[in-house]
Amino acid sequence: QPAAGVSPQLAELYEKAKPDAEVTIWAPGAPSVQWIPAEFAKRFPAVKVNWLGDQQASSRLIAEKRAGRHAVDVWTFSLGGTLEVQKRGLLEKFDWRQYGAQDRDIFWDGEAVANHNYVYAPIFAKSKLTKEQVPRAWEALLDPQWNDKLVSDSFLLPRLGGYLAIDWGFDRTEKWIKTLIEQRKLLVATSPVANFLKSGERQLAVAESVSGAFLMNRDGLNVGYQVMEMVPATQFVLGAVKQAPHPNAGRLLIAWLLSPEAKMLYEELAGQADIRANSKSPLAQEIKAAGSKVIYEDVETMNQRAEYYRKLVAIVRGQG
Amino acid sequence: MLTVRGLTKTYATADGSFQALKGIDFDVPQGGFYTLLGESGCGKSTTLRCVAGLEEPDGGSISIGGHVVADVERGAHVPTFERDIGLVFQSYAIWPHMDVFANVAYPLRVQRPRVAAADIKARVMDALRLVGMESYATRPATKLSGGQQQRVAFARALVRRPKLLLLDEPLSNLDAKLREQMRFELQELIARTGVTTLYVTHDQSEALAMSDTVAVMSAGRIVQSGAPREVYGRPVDRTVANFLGSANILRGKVVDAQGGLTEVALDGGASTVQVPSRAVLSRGAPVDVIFRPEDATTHLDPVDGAIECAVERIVFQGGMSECQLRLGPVLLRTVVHPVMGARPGDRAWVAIQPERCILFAA
Amino acid sequence: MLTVRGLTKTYATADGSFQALKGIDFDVPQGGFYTLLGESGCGKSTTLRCVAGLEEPDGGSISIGGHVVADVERGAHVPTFERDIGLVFQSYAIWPHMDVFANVAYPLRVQRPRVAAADIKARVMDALRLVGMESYATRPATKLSGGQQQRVAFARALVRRPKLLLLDEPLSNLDAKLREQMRFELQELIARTGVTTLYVTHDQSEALAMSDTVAVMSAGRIVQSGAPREVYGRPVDRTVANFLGSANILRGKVVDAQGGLTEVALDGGASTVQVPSRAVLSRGAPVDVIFRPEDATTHLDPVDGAIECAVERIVFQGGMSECQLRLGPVLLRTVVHPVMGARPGDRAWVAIQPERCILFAA
Amino acid sequence: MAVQADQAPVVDVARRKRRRGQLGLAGSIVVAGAAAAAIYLVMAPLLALLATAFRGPSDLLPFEPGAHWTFGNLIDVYVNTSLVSSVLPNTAIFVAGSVTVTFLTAFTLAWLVERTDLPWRTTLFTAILFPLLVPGVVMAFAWTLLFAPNAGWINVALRGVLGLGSPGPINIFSMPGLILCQGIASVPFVFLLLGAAMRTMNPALEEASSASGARPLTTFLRVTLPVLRPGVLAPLILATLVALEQFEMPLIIGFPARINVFSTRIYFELNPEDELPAYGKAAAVALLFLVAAVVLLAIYNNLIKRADRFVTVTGKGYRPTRYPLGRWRVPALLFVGFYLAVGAILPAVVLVWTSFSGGSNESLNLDAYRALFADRRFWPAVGNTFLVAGLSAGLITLVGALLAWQILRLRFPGRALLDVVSFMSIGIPSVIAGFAVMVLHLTIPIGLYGTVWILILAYSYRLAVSTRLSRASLMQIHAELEEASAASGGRWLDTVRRVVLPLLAPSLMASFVLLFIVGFREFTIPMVLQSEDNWVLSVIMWKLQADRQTAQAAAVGTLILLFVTPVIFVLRRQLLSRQGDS
Ligand SMILES: Nc1ncnc2c1ncn2[C@@H]1O[C@H](COP(=O)(O)OP(=O)(O)OP(=O)(O)O)[C@@H](O)[C@H]1O
Ligand SMILES: Nc1ncnc2c1ncn2[C@@H]1O[C@H](COP(=O)(O)OP(=O)(O)OP(=O)(O)O)[C@@H](O)[C@H]1O
Ligand SMILES: [Mg+2]
Ligand SMILES: [Mg+2]
Repeated sequence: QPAAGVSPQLAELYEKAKPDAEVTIWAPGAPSVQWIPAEFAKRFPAVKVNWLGDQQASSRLIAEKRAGRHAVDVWTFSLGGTLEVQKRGLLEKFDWRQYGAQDRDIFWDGEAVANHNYVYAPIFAKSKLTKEQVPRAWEALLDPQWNDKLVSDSFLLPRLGGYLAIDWGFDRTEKWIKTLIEQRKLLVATSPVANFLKSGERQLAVAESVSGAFLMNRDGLNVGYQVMEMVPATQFVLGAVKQAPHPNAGRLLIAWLLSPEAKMLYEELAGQADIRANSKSPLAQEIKAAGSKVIYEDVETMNQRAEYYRKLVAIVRGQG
Repeated sequence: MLTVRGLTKTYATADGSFQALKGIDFDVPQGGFYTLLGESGCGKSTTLRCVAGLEEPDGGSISIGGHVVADVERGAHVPTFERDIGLVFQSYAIWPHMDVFANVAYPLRVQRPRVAAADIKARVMDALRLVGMESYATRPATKLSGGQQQRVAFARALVRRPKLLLLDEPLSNLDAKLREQMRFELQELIARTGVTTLYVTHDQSEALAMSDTVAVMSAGRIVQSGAPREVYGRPVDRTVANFLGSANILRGKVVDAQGGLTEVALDGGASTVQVPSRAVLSRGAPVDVIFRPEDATTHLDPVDGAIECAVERIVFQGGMSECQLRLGPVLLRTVVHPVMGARPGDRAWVAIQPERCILFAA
Repeated sequence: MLTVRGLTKTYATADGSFQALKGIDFDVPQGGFYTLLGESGCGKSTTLRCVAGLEEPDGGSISIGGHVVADVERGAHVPTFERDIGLVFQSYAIWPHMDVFANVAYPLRVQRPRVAAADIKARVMDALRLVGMESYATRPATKLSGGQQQRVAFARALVRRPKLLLLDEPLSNLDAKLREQMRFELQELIARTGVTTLYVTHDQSEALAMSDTVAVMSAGRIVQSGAPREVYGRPVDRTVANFLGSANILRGKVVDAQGGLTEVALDGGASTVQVPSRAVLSRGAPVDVIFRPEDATTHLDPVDGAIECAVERIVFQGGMSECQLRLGPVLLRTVVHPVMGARPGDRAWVAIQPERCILFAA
Repeated sequence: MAVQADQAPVVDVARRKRRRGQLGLAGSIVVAGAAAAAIYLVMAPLLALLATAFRGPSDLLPFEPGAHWTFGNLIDVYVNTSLVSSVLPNTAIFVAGSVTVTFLTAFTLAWLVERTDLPWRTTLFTAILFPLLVPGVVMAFAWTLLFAPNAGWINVALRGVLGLGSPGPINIFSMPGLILCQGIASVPFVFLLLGAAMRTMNPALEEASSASGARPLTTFLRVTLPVLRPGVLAPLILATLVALEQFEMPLIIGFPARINVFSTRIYFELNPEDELPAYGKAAAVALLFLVAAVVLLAIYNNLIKRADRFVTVTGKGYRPTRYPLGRWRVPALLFVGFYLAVGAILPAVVLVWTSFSGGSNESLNLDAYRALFADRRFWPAVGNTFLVAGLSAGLITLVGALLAWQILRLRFPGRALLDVVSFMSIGIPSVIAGFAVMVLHLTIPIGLYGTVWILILAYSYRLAVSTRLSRASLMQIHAELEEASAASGGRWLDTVRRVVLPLLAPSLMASFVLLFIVGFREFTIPMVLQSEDNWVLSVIMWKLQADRQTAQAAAVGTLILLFVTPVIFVLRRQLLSRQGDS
């Protein structure tokens, strides 16, 4: 029996899902999904959740489909990261509105449905810096006082740049990144930036996220994030995979993840909130209060951003 | 027992091909001891390996005990493991990962139909007793001296009681002293088992001492074969003469020839000798007179009919001394008693026993 | 020239330590040819390596040409490269990455003060001529036969004209025939250069044929040294006697002893012999009478004072035959002319030359 | 790799090839099977790779509908990009530098251990091999902690001593830093090879030089080095290939310095972060690598041939004399100690400490291990790791040994080709091997993709390790030992089972253990081929690292060390026992 407080639609889905007994969800990393099995089990004990967190999930999904393996039921990824999967027609169309999705949440005719955001924000080591010392403007990081103090993830930095460039234009953004790297000696790392903050090697991670700070704190680091004057927000979506081994359980999982209850859990347990208009999330309130401008990832700007991104990657890698 | 006919073998080499055997024929009677003797590379091992089946000949046939084991024309080739042979290598080829017993037991253990374990035990111990190694059965093979390894190799080759025993320079890896001792042991052993033996060596004294029949090989052919004394005493050419012991060669011209005796005037005009000769040589023909060191006596005083030379060096060899004498460009070697008091530079007279000389047309 | 005094050397081994040299003393005069002879492991190479400076002795001193090169008490140790020596190994140790010329030129090239290139060239060619390899100068070292490598090794050792030449079993990797040939070549060469030589071998015939002085070693000590004939003819004990050539040993009892002559009744009661002896032995003492095969004659008819035995085997060896005779438990060996018509089982009489026998207390 | 004392020249052994007729049916099947396996394991991935380089567009799988033949990949990679202008020069500097460091260090270490009276040699021998066990990622992580410009322990200490200000004085994130790190990480492998070469050298060659009046340095330069040349150059070329292939160090240490090399370039093409892997481009880059590898291997093969000829037959005079170090003993020990500290001890300490503390100085606890043991991926991964490392090592060892046997002992057409094929495998970087196996099994889906079996297949391309080791010891095994078996009435299978395999056992064991270690810490291939069902420890470690679970990642690293350390003692025994045989 579903736990109390489960909506009748979900209860109905649950009944259908029971014979599936399990469901597999793929995500770009463990943090955004590893909380799900325990919470889901509290409500739908008859269906077990398996998950995989892998940045290369899209190429793997494509490869596995090609090899004739069908192991995945639910896809959750950024909108951009979903593109290749969607292009190959691996996602099933479905009308998610019946489970509370709004029109603006629906992409590609229901092949994907929005559920939370990945909110960019610099992270600082509280042992070295106070929130007041951290500027609220991205360009303020160009100040020489930040020499040898900055670090950034090689994956996130050009992405952040891609969003900023939509507002700033490419040249300004390019100059910003180049100055950071070449003059402020920002350390571009392929290993986790948390290690650098922890060891004291660096004090501030530039291209980071609110959820990143959340997870670092949970892992015992003492860090804070700063909501900047401009807040890039990646859009995470959910989708049902075609030829899924457990289609009903998949639908149940997606429907539940779209529910307000699950969204709250996302924020509480993974630090990932839905910050779009009308969100009741505390983070959304904080951003609103700060008066920051939010740059959302959406289908219209996606190609433009990808082009910026590609150019910036070359700079970050030293190939520019 | 063993019959080899028209055996030929060509190896492909980096630069073309090399004919190692150019037609080998021989027979070894039941219980015979047949030795292939020759210098390095003349094809002794190749012949033996063809008999063992380790090489496939290009031509000719081989039969062991009446069974044809190889016949190129008829395309017959019996693989080694089906030939009824025992084989001993120069390197002994004792398996280092087994003990003495296991080494000797191996031929019985791989035999089909299977031999009962008790039988194996009894026969291995018999074989070890034969070579005097019964107390070493549990010794690891790596802890054996050269001579002991050699004995184990014999035991292993004989334990199956093969029809034919093949030995490829079995003694040449041993020290001089041990070599001599093993030579007798080996001969004893073969006599006791009565096995037919094909023996390969490049050591003439081994060949002479052990064999019933010696076959001298050269460049892929058997040049001469016969009983040791015959081959030693009546070599068919200079090469054989020189290979079997040292030979002194004197140049000369035929003066007269009659009744199987040829009179030769040695160059330098010193003297003439009357030498038995098979071939009839015309007067005035240049010839080589060959005699062995032991067929001449060396005197420090003039002797009738002896050749006068100068002592070049006396090499003390324990039991006897070798006397090297200079005669113009030629260095003669004779055997003298070690007490002979000659010194380098002394005059000496070498008296040849003409009836033991050999004559070849030069 | 070379003086070695009280040389000791202990190796640390896996199970403790092993004293390889237990006090070695000897002198080699200028131009002398001194041979260390002994069975494997007796310490020959260790001695030579100490002289070369490749091992550091634990005790004793070594001087070469009047210069002390090692003196443990005074803590002196001249490294190998500063000793004025030439060294030839059993394994030749020809450098495979150089051609013949470069191998031989090396000792001159590393010499300080530098030797002029033209000089080097001339001296190397001289050295190569000495060993008959002048036409091989540009041949890569890997393309040489064993004998040729040996010659290059000599040329290399001699090109510096060292005071002392050290040779460690230089011939033992060669074929029997080649070994004999190289033995003479080597001797010739050394005689021509007049270099003082320390020679190590376990082959008695090499030692007897080549040396001025032979030192027989055993278990880290020199047991006997002297001229080859002396050591051969007057061994100090049975081991030496047996190591240098084969020796027949007859048991007997002293009957009488006077004037350096001892009368011995041989066991079996057949006969008595009068043997010269250095030691004075009491009447009735058991003794061994030792004589060499060549010091007895074998007759097929009874001979006065000869020992009667049974022919066991005649081993044909070309120049001579070895006759093996059974006398009770003892197997005697004598040398007979190959034409002697004895057959196994025949009676034979061995006449010993008593004055050449040696007596040891049993 | 000791040379047996009997004087059988190597040529002679090699010349004696057994006829196939002696094999019998069973033998022929086994031998042909081994050859087929070798071709499949090595050639199949290579062909897949070749095809991929000429199929486009790049983001499609080579034989996915829509893909076609094209030169586009080659043009993209070689004409329009920074490959020529920055990647190649960087790679050249990186490889040249790190190989030099590796080589000088390994040569010195090998010489000290094999040829001098350095104390505690056996123990040091084992210790020097230790870095072989530490995954590259762990090394890089540890060195970052030690040498990072601001907070690196060593830098902090140095600043304290020298009174300098932050950052510095050492910056690991630089070309010299990268070179040093990679250089040190590759030492054990080269050390093993050089040690073997030095062990087989006849010391009489050096003694002859000494007796010719040459001083030790002259002897070293003019005799030791040239005589060792084939044995030295061969590992040098292998070290070059390894440096070309490694990408953990360039990724973790080189990236922040924005140094792009060949291997990272391939990695990025396959892991582009925002789009699908550019298979075609990756293959196109890999082609250049293959060409370089083939050229180097051709040289290597030549040298090896000469090395075989160079093998100095050691007579009775052979004895392993060792240079007395005398007053150089302490500096020598310091050198070894420094290498061990940087290459083995400090990384291990950092690793273990991180696993207990999570990298902060607060308190040591077992949380990471608890979390790890509770992770549902962990235990299957342990099983998979042992299974994949063990089976692939076994497969390679067996196939490689049979292959080496037939190449040495049989005469048959295509023998040379088989030799080259088996040897080529050294030239295939594991990124490429994994990728090629993936392409192959995506193109011909036979149900292996995503299972552990595909990992076993993919790991098993490293045939050369086994063929080389078996070959070296087969050359020591006189062919007569096998012929004696035939002459005793033994059939081929008897001979192989009772004579050849037991005699090869030490080198088979050494090969198995080496491959087991390589397989255990293998990271690239399982990354490329990972799926739900075939996780191995190294992948888990990487994932935990990527998910910021540093302590847990370190715990995995610690466990890997724990699992493989006993193995290194086996390896040492095998290697040293073969030395003792002579
Ligand atoms: N497998 C082979 N390939 C090419 N040539 C070979 C091969 N085996 C032997 N030969 C050549 O054939 C000739 C005869 O070789 P074989 O081994 O029979 O000589 P041998 O008389 O036994 O000499 P040795 O006394 O040195 O053992 C030699 O010239 C040798 O080089
Ligand atoms: N480096 C070493 N360590 C330990 N023992 C050694 C060493 N070198 C030699 N020995 C031992 O010292 C003894 C004498 O050795 P040496 O090489 O001098 O003998 P040898 O008379 O030259 O023998 P061979 O005729 O076999 O060459 C032998 O028992 C040998 O085992
Ligand atoms: Mg031969
Ligand atoms: Mg010696």
